[in-house]
Amino acid sequence: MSTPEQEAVGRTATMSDAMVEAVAHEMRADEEVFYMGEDVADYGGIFDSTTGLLDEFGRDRVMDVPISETAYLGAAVGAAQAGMRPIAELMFVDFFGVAMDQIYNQMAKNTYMSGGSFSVPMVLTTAVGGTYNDAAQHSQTLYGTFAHLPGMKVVAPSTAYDAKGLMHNAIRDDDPVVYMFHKRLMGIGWLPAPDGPKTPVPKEDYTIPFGKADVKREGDDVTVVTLGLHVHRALEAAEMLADEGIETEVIDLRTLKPLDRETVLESVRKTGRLVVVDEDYRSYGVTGEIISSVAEADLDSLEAVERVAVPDVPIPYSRPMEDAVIPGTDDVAEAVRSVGE
Amino acid sequence: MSTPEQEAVGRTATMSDAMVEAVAHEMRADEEVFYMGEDVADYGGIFDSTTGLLDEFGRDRVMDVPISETAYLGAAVGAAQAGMRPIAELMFVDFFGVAMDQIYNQMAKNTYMSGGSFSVPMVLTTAVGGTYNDAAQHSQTLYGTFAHLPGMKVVAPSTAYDAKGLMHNAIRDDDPVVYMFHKRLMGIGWLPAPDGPKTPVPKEDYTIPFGKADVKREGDDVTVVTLGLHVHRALEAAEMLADEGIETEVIDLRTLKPLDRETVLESVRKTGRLVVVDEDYRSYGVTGEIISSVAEADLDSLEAVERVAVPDVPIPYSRPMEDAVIPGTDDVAEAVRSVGE
Amino acid sequence: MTTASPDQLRRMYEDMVTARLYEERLQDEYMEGKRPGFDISTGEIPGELHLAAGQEAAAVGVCHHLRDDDTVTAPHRPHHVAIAKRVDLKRMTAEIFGRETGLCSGKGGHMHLFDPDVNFACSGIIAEGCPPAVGAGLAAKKRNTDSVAVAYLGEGAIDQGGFLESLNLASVHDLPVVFVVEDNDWAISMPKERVTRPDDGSKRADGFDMHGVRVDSDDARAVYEAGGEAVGRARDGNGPTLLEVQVHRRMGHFMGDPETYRPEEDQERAAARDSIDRLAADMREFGIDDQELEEIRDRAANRVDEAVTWAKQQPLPEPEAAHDHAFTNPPEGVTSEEPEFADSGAAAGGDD
Amino acid sequence: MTTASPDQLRRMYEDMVTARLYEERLQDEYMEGKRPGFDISTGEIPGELHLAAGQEAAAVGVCHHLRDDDTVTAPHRPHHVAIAKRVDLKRMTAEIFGRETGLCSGKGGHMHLFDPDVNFACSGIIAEGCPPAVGAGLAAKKRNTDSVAVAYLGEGAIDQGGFLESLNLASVHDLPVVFVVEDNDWAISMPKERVTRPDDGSKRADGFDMHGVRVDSDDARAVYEAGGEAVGRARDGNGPTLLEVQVHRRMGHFMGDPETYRPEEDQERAAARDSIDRLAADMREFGIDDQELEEIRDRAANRVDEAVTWAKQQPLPEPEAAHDHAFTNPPEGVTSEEPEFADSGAAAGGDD
Ligand SMILES: Cc1ncc(C[n+]2csc(CCOP(=O)(O)OP(=O)(O)O)c2C)c(N)n1
Ligand SMILES: Cc1ncc(C[n+]2csc(CCOP(=O)(O)OP(=O)(O)O)c2C)c(N)n1
Ligand SMILES: [Mg+2]
Ligand SMILES: [Mg+2]
Repeated sequence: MSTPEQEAVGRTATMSDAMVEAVAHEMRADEEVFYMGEDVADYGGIFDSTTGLLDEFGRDRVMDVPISETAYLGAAVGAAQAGMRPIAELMFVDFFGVAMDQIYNQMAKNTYMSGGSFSVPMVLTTAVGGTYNDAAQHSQTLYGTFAHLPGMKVVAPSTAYDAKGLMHNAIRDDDPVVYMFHKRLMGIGWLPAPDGPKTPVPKEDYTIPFGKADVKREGDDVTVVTLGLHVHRALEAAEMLADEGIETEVIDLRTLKPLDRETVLESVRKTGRLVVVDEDYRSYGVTGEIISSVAEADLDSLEAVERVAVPDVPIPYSRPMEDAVIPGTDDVAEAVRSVGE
Repeated sequence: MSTPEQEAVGRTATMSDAMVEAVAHEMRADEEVFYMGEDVADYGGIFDSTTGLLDEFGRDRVMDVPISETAYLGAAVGAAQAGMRPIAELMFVDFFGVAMDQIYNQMAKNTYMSGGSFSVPMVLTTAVGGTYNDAAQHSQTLYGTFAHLPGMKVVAPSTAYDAKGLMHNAIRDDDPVVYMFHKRLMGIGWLPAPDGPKTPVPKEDYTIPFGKADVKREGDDVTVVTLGLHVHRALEAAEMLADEGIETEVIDLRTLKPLDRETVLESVRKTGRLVVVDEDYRSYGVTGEIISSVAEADLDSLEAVERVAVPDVPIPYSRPMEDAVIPGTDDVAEAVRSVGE
Repeated sequence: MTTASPDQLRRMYEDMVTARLYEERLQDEYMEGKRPGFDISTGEIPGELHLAAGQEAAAVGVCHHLRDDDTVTAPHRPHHVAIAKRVDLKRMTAEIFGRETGLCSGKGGHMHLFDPDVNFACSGIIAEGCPPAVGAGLAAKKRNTDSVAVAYLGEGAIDQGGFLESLNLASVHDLPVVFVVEDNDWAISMPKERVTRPDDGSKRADGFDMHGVRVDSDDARAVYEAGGEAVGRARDGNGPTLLEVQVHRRMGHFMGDPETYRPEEDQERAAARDSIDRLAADMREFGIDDQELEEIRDRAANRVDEAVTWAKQQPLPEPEAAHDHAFTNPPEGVTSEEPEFADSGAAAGGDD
Repeated sequence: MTTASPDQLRRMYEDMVTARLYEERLQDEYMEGKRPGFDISTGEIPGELHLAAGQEAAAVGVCHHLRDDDTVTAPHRPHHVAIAKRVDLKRMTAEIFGRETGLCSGKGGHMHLFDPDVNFACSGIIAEGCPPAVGAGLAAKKRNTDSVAVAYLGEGAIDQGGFLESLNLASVHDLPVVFVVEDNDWAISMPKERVTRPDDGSKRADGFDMHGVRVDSDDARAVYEAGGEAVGRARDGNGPTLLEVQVHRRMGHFMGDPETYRPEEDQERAAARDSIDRLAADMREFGIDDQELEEIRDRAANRVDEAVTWAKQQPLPEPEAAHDHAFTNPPEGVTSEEPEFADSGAAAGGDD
């Protein structure tokens, strides 16, 4: 049974379907768009990022590549500089270390170093996040790591609707975009998603601009700023808190670079209380950036702040410990209560 | 002509001399300590990090290595896990991307992932910083990048005295330490250092603990928190400001992991005004961490904050532009004045 | 030539059967609680699980030449190698079940098994176990011991920079290192020929002036011979070897892998080429009878059952334990005190 | 076999002389204002400076087979290659002097020269120009054009993962790529044999089932022949080549390098083996007389002087220009508007 809103839009879709739809649309529209990555052809992407693309577009445009991230991400840079529009997948963001020079010293810097005479119109897609016990080398988000380094636009959608519009923008953009999709949100059969990410999604193409945070829930008491999976945990916490009489505003950053400081500031000016929730490591990361941005812009607006993030340890394997380090709905609720006091 | 204090200590030394002295001392004391890196043998380190070591210790213990950062930094991890105590040099921190997996998925995580059954007693030395027009791929500090990721201790000395004591601690520590030395502070013949880093240095060995910031100058009006080269720029600014009647407290973090939040907080409780100065990129980095740490711990203590850092662009080559992006003494002074208003 | 003695055949057979039964048991345990509808984040065994059924020959054929003081690094598919290297099976199993008494106190898990007693370590990042193995070899050379180091990797990993750089570093220093490539024809869904040239991975050695050899059949005795030569060369100070071994992937890449990309004939072919059956047949030729084989299998089954039973009785870690073990020493290092002459003025930043 | 015609000899000679004079002139300009006491951060030319005097043969021998639509990536020592690839010399020089009208508006500098008109790019990170060159080759193949891509690197770079991975990727797809290793015997202070095995770097190709060839003498004509074969192979769709060329480093690794690590005999040997003299001698055999050689040299000298003079007249960039060019499009991408149906409820996060 669908709601009237869904009727208006046509249907709902998982985040993975929405992403693939955008990619397929762009591949149809422009022969220069192609996808490369490990297991993106017959497998359809370990996290369903390329389901069905091989069938429609063939091996030349949906390319399995050697386990040589430096070589193939660098090849994407080279192809992009030649004017093609590659989408290249790094299977887990945790593998960035084998290819970070191509990502960061070439992909991200060549436009600047060339004084704008070269463009690098590529999208680097990569899976992020934990919650399924994949341990220290396969569970990180590394949001802060990528957002810290200039030259890349950094996108991290939390719903199918956003995922599609941001993917269209990413592919059409002449700049390198790092598109971080959270495994837990994709709607993969073997990794059930929460309810939130599956949203109504228009069939036609549309672009969502980077750098516009989305107020996923309005509230007057406390501002929660977050992204990715934790948008849904924050929304869940907000429901609980509403029963306690605390009205939480939940801001989904949607992109880390550019960062929409304005929307955050506006909300804090209203609520005075700021909680930042992040699935990345606590220190020198997203939480610090959001809080200090507000402090720098309007210190007086801030009455209380709190950050909720992964404490500064690698992600442990065993479930009780992983659950302890990745912020849960309860952790968010508790932080909101504590700043609300 | 030496001051009475220098007499007490014996002599002054450059930062490079102080570092090499510590390394040589540890190599004499423990046969398991060895140094590996590109151009560390006959050349003595491009930035004078190993001057004279080859002569004393020979090629087996002062090893030139192939331009294979993944292989040799990973070999250091393996040798460390076997109980040796390698010091491995990454010539410029900007090259981290060719070896980040060894640095971060192995060196930094193996202790944790093994539940403490393995230790990785190695020091990763690396040169950081700009101010000599080496452009986007050779001028970064990347303080925030390294400090964000758990499992590594991160050291960035600003004086010869600190450099020596921190190096002794780094080599003796059973944990992986990233030791970031600023090229401009080393006292290299072809890259003149400011006056500050050359300090009295005791001849004997001594250890400075990680996680203790050093108040390099006391003052009641404004707290400036910084590290590396910018300690000296802040001290210079403080001299200027003293003439204007503003007394600046200059805190040298000395290490980013662990981070001495306590000393910063104490100072801000006194001054109420906080300026953070960083040679790394502004967003999602050191400045955000320091400000939000204070905001989180004691929001009321904060009356004004400002951050001074590299705007979020790669480091440009040409001098006027590099000078524009790397914070200068004037930029620090201006920020101090602006929070002092 | 190191031909395997009948006793060595017995030992190999026992470890291979142990590894096979272990993987089959883990498969059952893993699936339990994940159904219906396979949810990877539920069940007794957390996370991903990469099983090595069909790859046992490559493990025993090399590791049975090793001593405890020799180092082995294994990749994401490590159990058979761990068993052949004599990693503590109970504590390894407890680790895989995420228990407090596991090898890594529950912090590492199946892709990150560490056993200092037998110098065994893993990494889940393709080929990145190679450089640390080279480092272990380097340490042996510096200390003038005759320990050797072995790095295991899959055929898909030979395109990765970390492996290729390691070949040069080991070669230029004549280090006691053996690289063992387990060629199971597949890197997840990607057949070898789609992503790698040449077909024979041991040819990579040619570009590094290094010994390279491929064992072209999934035969424990043949691997034992080639492994003996490679380990012997390393132990005697005659440098590294790249050894590729044909093995067969009998299961999916990881548990839950639908293998829809894999032709049925290929799956059948792999199933038909069982190195354990082959070894058993050879043993019979050496006069080892069915009863003895049966006894070995029983012993192996008991050992597996004991380990799993023990592991499942172990407690889960406390949530707060997540905060331990980021470092061996305290965060501040070997001292928490400023040095004494800190007040002498030396610490104050000099004379400017 | 592609033997160089007399006209081709003239063209090579002219570019080689241009490159040599260019480096010598830059050396003077660079040192000016840095003395006394060589301070790298002063003087008209900022930053590090890696000059390629003695390596000209490797540049012209390959690049003279290239068209503007062919791609070249060069490493930290790029000038001779840029000249042979017809990069705009004036704007390149202005870039090296950090001027606003430089190729990269002063943002790139001598290690990061980019000229889209002739598809030329650099990277100062060892071997990391290789993957983008492979990508240019891949683009050519996908577009079914006959463009080729050439990646230059030093002999010290052949131990780096980025190069080695590129060999496999180019080989497995038969891409139109030529890897040119300039073997000048030194990687800064490290002699080849200390860090790399084997001695002949073109042997790396053997491990990747790829053509490998070494030109064992610093001879432009020989490089031209080998380069012609390699570029021709690529252009005709017959796959990649690894070409190593013996060259000689006549100067320090970078300006200011004391070369105390380098035996004097080695410096003398390099100085004595001048590929420009060798080519001139060959040209005389083809009947090209001294006067013509002189004319070519004059032309080259004029061109260098013109470029440097022009460059030094160019304005420095404004400090604020540092904030431009991080992106080609605006930060928000191709749109700054939320899509229209954003208010339909679809944007609100679904039905939960
Ligand atoms: C650097 C890196 N890239 C990708 C992966 C994801 N990954 C895990 S296993 C695997 C396939 C490995 O194939 P192979 O080396 O043949 O080993 P096998 O799984 O067949 O044993 C891939 C691509 C990874 N772990 N690390
Ligand atoms: C990944 C990386 N490691 C180290 C360096 C520092 N570096 C610059 S040039 C150089 C030596 C290069 O030697 P070679 O490849 O032979 O080129 P040559 O300088 O002789 O032309 C080194 C080590 C670098 N730029 N990048
Ligand atoms: Mg495989
Ligand atoms: Mg060289």
